[in-house]
Amino acid sequence: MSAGADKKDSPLWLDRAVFLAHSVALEQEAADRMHELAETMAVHNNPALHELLSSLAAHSDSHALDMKALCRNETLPRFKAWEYSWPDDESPEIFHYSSVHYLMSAEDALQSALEVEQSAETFYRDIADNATNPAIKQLAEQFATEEQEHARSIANRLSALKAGFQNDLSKDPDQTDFDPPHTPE
Amino acid sequence: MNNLTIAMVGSGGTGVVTAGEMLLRAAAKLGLYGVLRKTFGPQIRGGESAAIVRLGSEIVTNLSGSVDLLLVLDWSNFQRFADEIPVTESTILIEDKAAGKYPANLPQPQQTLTLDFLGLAKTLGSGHSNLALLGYVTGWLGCTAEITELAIRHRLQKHPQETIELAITVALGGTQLQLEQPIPLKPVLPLPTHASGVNNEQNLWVANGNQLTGLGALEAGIRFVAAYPITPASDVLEWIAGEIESVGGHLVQAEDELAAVNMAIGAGFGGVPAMTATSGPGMALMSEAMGLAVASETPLVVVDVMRGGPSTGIPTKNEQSDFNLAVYGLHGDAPHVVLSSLSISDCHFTAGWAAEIASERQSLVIVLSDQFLGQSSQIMPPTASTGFSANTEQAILAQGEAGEPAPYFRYLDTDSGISPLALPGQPDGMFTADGLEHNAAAIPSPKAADHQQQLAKRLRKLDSLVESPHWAEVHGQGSLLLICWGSLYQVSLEAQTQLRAKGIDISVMGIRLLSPLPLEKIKQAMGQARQTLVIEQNQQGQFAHYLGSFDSQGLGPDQLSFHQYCRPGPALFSPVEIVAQVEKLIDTGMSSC
Amino acid sequence: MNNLTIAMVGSGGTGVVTAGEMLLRAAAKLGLYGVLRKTFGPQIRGGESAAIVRLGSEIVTNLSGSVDLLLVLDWSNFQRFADEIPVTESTILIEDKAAGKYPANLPQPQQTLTLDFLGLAKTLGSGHSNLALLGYVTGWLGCTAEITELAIRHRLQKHPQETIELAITVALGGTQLQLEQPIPLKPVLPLPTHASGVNNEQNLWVANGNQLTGLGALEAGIRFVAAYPITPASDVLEWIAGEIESVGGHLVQAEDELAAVNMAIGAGFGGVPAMTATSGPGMALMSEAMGLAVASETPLVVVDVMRGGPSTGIPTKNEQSDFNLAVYGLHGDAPHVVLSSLSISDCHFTAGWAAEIASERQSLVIVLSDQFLGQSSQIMPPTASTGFSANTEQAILAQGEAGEPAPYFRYLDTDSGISPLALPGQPDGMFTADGLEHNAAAIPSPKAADHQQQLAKRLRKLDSLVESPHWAEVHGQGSLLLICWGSLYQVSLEAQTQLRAKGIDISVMGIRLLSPLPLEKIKQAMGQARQTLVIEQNQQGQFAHYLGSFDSQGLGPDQLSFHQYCRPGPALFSPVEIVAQVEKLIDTGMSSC
Amino acid sequence: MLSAKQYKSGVKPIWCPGCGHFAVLNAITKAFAALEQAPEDAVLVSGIGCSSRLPAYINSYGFHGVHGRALPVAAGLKVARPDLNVIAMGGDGDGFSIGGNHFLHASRRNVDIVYIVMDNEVYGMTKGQASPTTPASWEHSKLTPHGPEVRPFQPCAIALASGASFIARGYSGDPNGLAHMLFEAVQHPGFAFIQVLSQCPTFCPEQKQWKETVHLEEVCTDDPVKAAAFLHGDDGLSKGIFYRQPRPTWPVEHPDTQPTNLRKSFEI
Amino acid sequence: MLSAKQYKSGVKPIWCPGCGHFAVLNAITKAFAALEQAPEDAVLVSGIGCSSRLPAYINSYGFHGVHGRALPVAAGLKVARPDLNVIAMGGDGDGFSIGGNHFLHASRRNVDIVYIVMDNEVYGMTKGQASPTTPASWEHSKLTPHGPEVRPFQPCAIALASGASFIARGYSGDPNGLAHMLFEAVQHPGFAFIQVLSQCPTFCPEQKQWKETVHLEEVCTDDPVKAAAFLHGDDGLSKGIFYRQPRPTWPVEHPDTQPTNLRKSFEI
Ligand SMILES: Cc1ncc(C[n+]2csc(CCOP(=O)(O)OP(=O)(O)O)c2C)c(N)n1
Ligand SMILES: Cc1ncc(C[n+]2csc(CCOP(=O)(O)OP(=O)(O)O)c2C)c(N)n1
Ligand code: SF4
Ligand code: SF4
Ligand SMILES: [Mg+2]
Ligand SMILES: [Mg+2]
Repeated sequence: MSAGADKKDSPLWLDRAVFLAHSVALEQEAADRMHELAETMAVHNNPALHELLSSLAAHSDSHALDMKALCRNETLPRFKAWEYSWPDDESPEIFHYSSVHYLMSAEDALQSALEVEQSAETFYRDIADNATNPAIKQLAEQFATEEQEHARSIANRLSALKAGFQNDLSKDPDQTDFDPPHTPE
Repeated sequence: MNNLTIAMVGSGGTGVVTAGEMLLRAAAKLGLYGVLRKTFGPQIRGGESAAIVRLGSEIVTNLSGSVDLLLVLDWSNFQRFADEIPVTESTILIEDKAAGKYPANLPQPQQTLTLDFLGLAKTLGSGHSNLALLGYVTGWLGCTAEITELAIRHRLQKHPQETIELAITVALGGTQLQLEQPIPLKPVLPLPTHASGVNNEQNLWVANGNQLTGLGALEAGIRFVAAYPITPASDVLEWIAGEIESVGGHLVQAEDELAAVNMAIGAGFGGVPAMTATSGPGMALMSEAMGLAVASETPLVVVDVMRGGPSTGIPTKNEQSDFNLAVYGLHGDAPHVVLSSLSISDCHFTAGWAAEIASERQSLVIVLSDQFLGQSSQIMPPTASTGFSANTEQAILAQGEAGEPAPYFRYLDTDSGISPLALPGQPDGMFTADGLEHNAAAIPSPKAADHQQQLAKRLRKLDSLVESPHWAEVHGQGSLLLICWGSLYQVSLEAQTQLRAKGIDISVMGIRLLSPLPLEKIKQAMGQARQTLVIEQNQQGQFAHYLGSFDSQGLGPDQLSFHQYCRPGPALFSPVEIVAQVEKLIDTGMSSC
Repeated sequence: MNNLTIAMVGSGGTGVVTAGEMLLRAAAKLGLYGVLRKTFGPQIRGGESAAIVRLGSEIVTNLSGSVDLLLVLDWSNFQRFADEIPVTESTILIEDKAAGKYPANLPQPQQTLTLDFLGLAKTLGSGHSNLALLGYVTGWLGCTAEITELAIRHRLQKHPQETIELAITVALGGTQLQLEQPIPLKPVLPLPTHASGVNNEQNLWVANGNQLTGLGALEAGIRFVAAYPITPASDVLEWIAGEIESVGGHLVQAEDELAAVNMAIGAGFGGVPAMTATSGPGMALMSEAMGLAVASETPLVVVDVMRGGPSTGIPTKNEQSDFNLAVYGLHGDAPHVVLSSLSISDCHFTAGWAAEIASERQSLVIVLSDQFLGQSSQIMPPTASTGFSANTEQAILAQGEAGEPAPYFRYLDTDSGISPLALPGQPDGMFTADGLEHNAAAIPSPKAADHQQQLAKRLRKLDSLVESPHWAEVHGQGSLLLICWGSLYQVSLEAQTQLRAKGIDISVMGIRLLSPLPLEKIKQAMGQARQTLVIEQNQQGQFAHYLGSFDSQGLGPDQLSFHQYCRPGPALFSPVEIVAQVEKLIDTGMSSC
Repeated sequence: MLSAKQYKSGVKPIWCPGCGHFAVLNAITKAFAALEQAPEDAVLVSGIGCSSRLPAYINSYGFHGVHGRALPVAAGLKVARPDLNVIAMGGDGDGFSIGGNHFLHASRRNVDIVYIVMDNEVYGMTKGQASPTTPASWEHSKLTPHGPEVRPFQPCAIALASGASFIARGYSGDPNGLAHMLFEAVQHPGFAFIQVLSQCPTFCPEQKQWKETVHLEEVCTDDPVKAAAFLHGDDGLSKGIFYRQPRPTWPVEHPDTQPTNLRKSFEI
Repeated sequence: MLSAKQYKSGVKPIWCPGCGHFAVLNAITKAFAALEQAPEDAVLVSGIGCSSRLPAYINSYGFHGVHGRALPVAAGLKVARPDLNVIAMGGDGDGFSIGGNHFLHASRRNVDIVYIVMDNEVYGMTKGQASPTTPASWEHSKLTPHGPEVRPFQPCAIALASGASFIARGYSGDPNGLAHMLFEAVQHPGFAFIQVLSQCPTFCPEQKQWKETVHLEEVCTDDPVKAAAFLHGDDGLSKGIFYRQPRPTWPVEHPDTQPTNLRKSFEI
C-alpha cells in the first residue's frame, strides 16, 4: 500500500519537509519497535535479550532525538501511518516481525539490527542519488553516512560477539528449544 | 525422610520443565516413584516456568505442599510461583550464579549453594544450564550416567543426534560437578524393593491422568470421540487422537462444544460408545445437549477436567468448582450419573467405568477429573485392566402374530428402568429417539401419565448403581471420617498417614459415585465415626451442600451430621493443611468453612 | 359459590380459545375477576383446543382444579385435555349437537344439555358455533348485549367490519337461546363492590404474566432486550418488541440464545439495563455466558419462563423444574441472584426488582416465571408502579496528584462488595472487563490472593439482599407453615382459605428471593410453626433439596426440619391437592414425596 | 422393494393443511422407493421446528434432537456408522439461525450426509417470527414489528463459500423434482445440501405466489467461480441442482493404521 | 491529539516475540491516532485466544468475554450505545470455529461495528491445534495427526455471501497498510470485516513465508458478483480492501416512534 513503489515522482525527492518528516518517522519507528521487542523479551523473562535490545533501542532513541532536534524549527507535514512513501510496507529501519522469535540469540538480534541500519542507509542513498533538490540531496547523503556509521558500529559489536563466541563460546551453538509451549487459557 | 520434593525454577527458554520431565524419567528408571507438576507464567511459551518433582520410595500420588530442594536458574518473576513453591527455613537452595537477585520478601532458606551451571554448560559448548542442573540432581540421586542418558534420549528422541549428544555431555558435566560440590543433604531414598534400577524399567509407567482417562475410555470400548480443545482437557483428546484409529475408532475435531457433544450423541445413538472431554466453560455449553442425552436415553460420556472458575477463570490451575454444574446443571428433572476420578491412575478406572455405565444404562455419565490429576505426570505401576466394557445391549425384538414383527416400545417402562434399545441397521426396530416427552412407543406425548412414567423410569434406571462396589474408596478406621472426592482423595490419604504418626486414626472416604449418591453407605460410615469432616476445593462447599441436601430434614433419626472445610484454588490442597483441619476439629469441635 | 370454572372444548378451527378470550373480557366489563388458561393439541394451529375460564367476584389468580361448566363443541380428542379438565359427577355439561360421541371412559356428569349451536350459527349465516356458545354463556352470566358486543369488537378489531357484525349477530343469537334453554345452574356471582359493569371498565386490566414481566422490566428502565423465540417465553419478548422503541430502547432478535445473552451483556457493559427471556433449553445454552456476567460483574437479567423438561420436554405446559439450573447451573463458584414471580401480577413487580438488583449489584439476576403465570390471562386491578429503577451507578473517579487521574480500580474490594463501575464514554475510567480472573485493577491474575479476594467480593455483594422486605410474601398465621415459590403461591393461598373453612389455620410463604436464600427469615418462620411443608412442581424436589442443603448439618440447634410434597407437570397444582397434602401431614405426620 | 407409501410410518403429521413440509415428506418416500432404501439402514436426524417433526413420519430410524443441532448429530452418527444412509433435516430457523455454525462446518468437513432444509422463511413452530431467510420488510411478526430489516440469509451462496460439494434448491410445489434431487444427493459422496422452498400457509400465506415465481435453472456447474457468480446474482426463487463437485469425504481412511498396544507409550 | 504510542495501555502483552498480533496492536494505535479517537469512546471487544488478549493493551475501554462471542457482545453494546466506536476482535478459532454463527449473522445484520480477525490458521492459546483456516494437510497438531483433512474456511467469501458490506484482508507484516484499512473500516457505516494474516511463529513457523507470498490486490468493488468471482478464485494470500458497498445499518431508526403509555394495552 506504500506509495514508494512509483519512484518517478516521489515527493521524497522534491519536498524537503516531506523528506524530513520521513526521516523523523524512520528513526522514531525504529526506536518504538526496538522498545516493543525489548519489552517482549522482558515479559518472556529473557533478560539477556531484553538488555541487548534495550540498548539498541536507546541508541535509536538518541538518533530520533537528534533528528527531531535537527527539525526543531521546521514545520513538517503530518502523515497518517500509511501515507509515508516507504520503499516497502514498513519504514526501512524497522525489525520485521518475522525476523523475531523468542529463541533468537544476541547474534540474531545484532544481525537484524545491522540489516535494518543498512536498509536505512540504502533508503537515504537512493534519495541522495535521485533527488534534484540540492538541499534534500545533501541531507540524504548526510543521513546515509550516519546510517552507515550506525551500521558499522553494530557490525563491530557483532564481530566482537562472534569473536567472543570463538574464544569463550558465549554464543549458544545449540538452538534446541527446551521450553515447550503451554496453555494459559 | 522417604520422599523428597524438588522444585526447579527457570526463566524464558531455560527449559526447567523439560529438565523436570527428564528427572522424573530418570527417577523411574532408578526404580523410584514420583509425581511431576509443571507450572508456567502467563506467556504461551518462553516465559518463566517451574517443575515440581516429588520422589519417593513408595508410590507418590500428590505433592507435599513443601519444598525440600529448590533449584533456581532464574529468580526474576519467582513470585509467580510463590503460591505453589513455599520456601521455608528448612528448604535447601541451589541457585545458578546467573540467577539474579534473591527475592527480598522470601524467607532465608536453611542452606544456599551458588553454582555456575550456565558457565559449566558454556564450557561444554551449550547454553543449556537446565541440563547441567539435571545431571547435578540425577547424580546426587544416585543415577548412573546410563540412566541420565536414557532419560535424556527419551525426551529428546525427535531431536537431531548432535543435540542429544551435547545434552548428555552437559548433563554428565553436571553430575561431575555434584561430586565436587555436593548438595548438603543426603537423598535418603531407599530403592523400592520391587525394582533395582535400569533393568526393571519395563515394570513402571510414566503417565498423566488425562492420558489415563483416554486409555480407560478406549480400553472400555469408546470408539467415537468428538473434540474441541480446551485447557486442561485438551490432552485427553490429543492422546486419544493418536491412538483411536488403531483400534478402529474415530476422533473428530468439532467446530465448538455444541457440535462436539451432539456428535457424540449421534454416534451413541448409532450404538458406538462415544465421549467428549472438556472443561467448565465447555461443559456449560454442553448443558442443553446433555439434557437431550438424558431425555432420549442416548449413552454419552462427558469428561470435565476442572480448572479454576467462574467463567474463563484460572484455566491452568486446579479447582473442584464445577461440581454444581455437573450434578445440577441441566434443565428439567434430568437424572444422570456423575463420577469423580480419585487419583491420577484412577482416571483410567473411572473413565472405563463411565463408559460401561453409559452404555449399560443408556445414560449420560459425567466424569469430574481436575487439572492436577489431568496434567500431572506420575511414575506408577501399570494400571490393571479395568475389565469394563461399553457394550450397548441391542434389543431383542419380539415376534408378533403370524411372523409379523411385534410393535416395538423403545421407551418401555421396565422394572430396571432400562428399556430395550434397537440400533439403526436392526430390522423392525425403527423408532425416532426424542428429546420431546414421549410415551413408551417413542411417540411425542404431553400427557401427565406418560411424563411421569418416563421421568420415573429415567430416575429408577440409575438406582441400583449405588450398590456398585466402585462407589468409593474407603481407607482406614478411625473415630473421624474424612470425606472427599477427586484429587483430594490422595492428599487425604497422606494426611491420614501423618495423623497416624501423631497417634490420630481417621478413616478416609473418596467418593467416586457422586450422583446418584450412595447415601446409605455414606450414612453407615458416618455412623461408625464420631465426627465427619467433608473437604473440597471450592469456595462454596458445593459437595457439602449437596450431601446436606439429603438430610431427611431433621425429621428422622438418620440426619447427616458433618463438618466441612472448603476453599477455592488455585493453590493445591496439601496433606499438612488437611491435618491441621482435622486436628482443629478434634481439638475444638469446629471447622473452618 | 362465588367462583365458577367454565371450560370450552372444540376441534380444529372452531375457535373456542377466541371465545374464551371474549368471555374473559366480557366478564371483566361486567366487573368480575377471572383467569383464562388456553390449552392446545400438538398441531400448530387449527387443532383441538380448550379454554378454561375461572371467574369470581373477588380476585382470581389461579385455577380451581375442577370444572363447573363444561361446554363442548367437539368430543374427538377430548382425552388430550383430560389431565386439565377433570370431569366429575358435579360437572354440568352443555354439548353441541354436532359434538360427536360422548367419550366412553368419562364419568357421567350431573346434568347434560345438548343444544344446536352449529345449527343456530348456520341459520344466521355463519359457521361459527363458538360465537353462539359465547353469547349463550355471556347471556347466562348476565352480560348485556352491549358487553358481549364490546368484547367481540375488541378481540376482532383487526377484522373486516362484516365479520364483526356477523359475529355479534351469532353471539346474540346464542344469548337468545339461553333464555329459551337456560343452563341448569345459577351463576351466583355477585358483582364486586368496586365495580358496576360496563361503565367502570377502565379500572380493570386484562394481562398475562409474560406481558407484565415486560412491563415491569421496561418501567424499571430496561432499555435493551435480546430475543430468541421460545415457548413459553416468546410473548415476553413480543410484548416488549411492541413497546420498547417508544421508550427509547431496542430489541434485537438474535440468531440464537448464545448471541442473545452475550448481546445483553454487551449492552449492560455499556451501562444500558439489559435483559433476555427464554425457557429451559435456551437458559441451558446461556449458562456459559451467565458465568461471564458473574465474573466480569456485568448487570444482566435473564427471565426463564419454565416449561416441562428435561430437553424439549413438554414445551406448552407448566413445571418448576429449572430451579436447579437457575441456582446451580454455572461452572465455577458463581454467586448470582435467582428470583421467582409469585403470581401473574407479581411478574410485574419481580421483573422490576430484578432489573434494579442487576444494576445496583452489577450482577446476574435470573427470574423464574412459568408457563402458567406467563401465558394465562387475568382480570386484575392495574398493578401499582413498582418504583424500581435500574440505574447503574457510575464510578466517581478520584483525582490523583497534580490533577492527573488517580489509578482506577474497577474491581476494588469494598465493604459492600460492590466496586466502582466506570462506563464507556467516561474519561479516565478505561479498563477491560474480564471473565479471566483478575486483580482489583482488572489485570488478569491467577494468584490465590486475587482469586480469593474477587470470589469473596462477588459473594459478599449479594449478602445484604436477604434483608430486603421483598424476599417473600407471607400470609396468615398457623401451626403449619406452607413454603412454596412461583405459581404455586397463589394456589397455596387458595388452599389456605379452604383449610381455614375447615378450621385449619396455616401460614403460607411464597419465596421471591430464591438465591441468596434468606435463611434466617425462613428459619424464624419455621420456628413459629409446628411443622413445615415445602411444595413444588417438579419430580425431584429441587427446592426442598436446596433448602435442606442449608441445614447446619445437624450440628447446631438450628436445623431445618420440614416435610415436602413435589410432583412434576404437566397438570397444574390445584388448591384441593394442596389441602389434601396439608391434611395428610397433619393427620399422619407424613408427606408424600 | 417397498412402495413410496410403505415408507410412511403411520404416525400422523401435526402439520397444518397445505404445509409444504408434506411435499418434502412425500419426496423422501419417493426417493427412498427409487433408491430401494432398506428402512432400517436410513436415519433421519432433525432439530426442532415443524419441519423437524418429519423423521417420526418416515418408516426408518430417526433422531429428533434439540434446536439447531441436527447436523452434528448426523455427522457423529455417519462417522461412527458409515454403513447408514444419514439424512439431516430441519427448518430455516433450525438450520440457518441457531444452527448456522454447523452448516458452515458441515459444508467444509464434507461428511457423506444429505442435509435438507425446509425453508419457509419463518419460524413456524413458535408462531411466526422472522427467520434468517425472511424478507427484510416482512412485518407480520410482533417480535419485529417493522420487519426484520436485515438482509436475508443466502443459504446456497453460503453453502458454496463454505465448501459444500452438492448444492440444490427444490420447491414443495414440485415434490417429484425434489425426489429426484434427493435421489441424486443421497448418491453424491460428501455433504449434499438441498434448500427446499417449503411454504407455510399459516404464517406466510403470500408464499402461495411461489407457484408462479419459482423457476427452474439448469445451471449445474462444477466450477466454484461460476457457481458463485450465479448464486450471488440469483433471486432466491430458482430451483435446480446448482453445483456439484465431488471431493474427498471425511473421514479420510488411513489404511496403513496398525492396531497398536495402547499401553506401550506409558512404559518408561 | 494523541500519538499512536499514547493509545497503548501500559499492560505488557503476553504474546510471543514475533507474534503477528503485535502488528495488529500497532495498526490499531496508528489508526486511532489518525482518527483522533477519544480513548474513552472506543471499546474493544474480544473473545478468548492469544489475539483476544488485545483489548487490555489499548488505552480505551475493553471487554474480554468468552470464547467465540465477541460479535454479539459488540453488537449489543453498539445498539445500546451508538455513540461509541465499537471494534470486535479475536482469532480465527474464536471467530470462525466456535463463533462462526455470529460471524454470519453479524455480516447480514450490519450493525455499525468493525470486526478484526487475527488469523494465524491455528489455535495459538491452546497449543497449536488446527483452526478452521488451517491447511488441510498441516500435520503439526496431535489432535489431527494426519492434518485436519478438511477444506479451509474462506473468511472473506463467507463474509460476502453473508452480506458483509466491507471486506478486507490485511497482513501483520504490513501494519501501516492494516492501519489504513482499519481507518477506512471504522468510517464505513455498517459491519466492516478485516481478516488479518497474523503470523504465529510459535506454532506455525512456516508463516514466515508470508513475507514473500502475500500480495496486494487492488480489486475493490461494490459489485457482489464480481467480488464473489474474485474471492472464490483467490489464493487466500492477497491483501487489500476487496468489497465495499454501504447499505442501511441496523438498527433502522423509526423517527415516527412516539412515547406511549406502556400500560394502555392492558386496559379493558
Ligand atoms: C434452544 C432452543 N431455542 C428455541 C427453541 C424454540 N423453537 C422451537 S422451533 C423454533 C423455530 C423453528 O423454525 P424453523 O426451524 O424454521 O422450523 P419451522 O417450524 O418453520 O418448520 C424455535 C425458535 C427451542 N426449542 N430450543
Ligand atoms: C468455551 C471454550 N472452549 C474452548 C476454550 C479454549 N480455548 C481458548 S483460546 C482457544 C482457541 C484460540 O484460537 P484463536 O481464536 O485462533 O486465537 P489465537 O490464540 O490463535 O490468537 C480455545 C479453543 C475456551 N476458553 N472456551
Ligand atoms: S405453521 Fe407453517 S410450517 Fe408449521 S405446520 Fe403450519 S404451515 Fe407448516
Ligand atoms: S502462540 Fe502464536 S498466536 Fe499465541 S502469542 Fe505466541 S505467536 Fe502469538
Ligand atoms: Mg421455518
Ligand atoms: Mg488463531
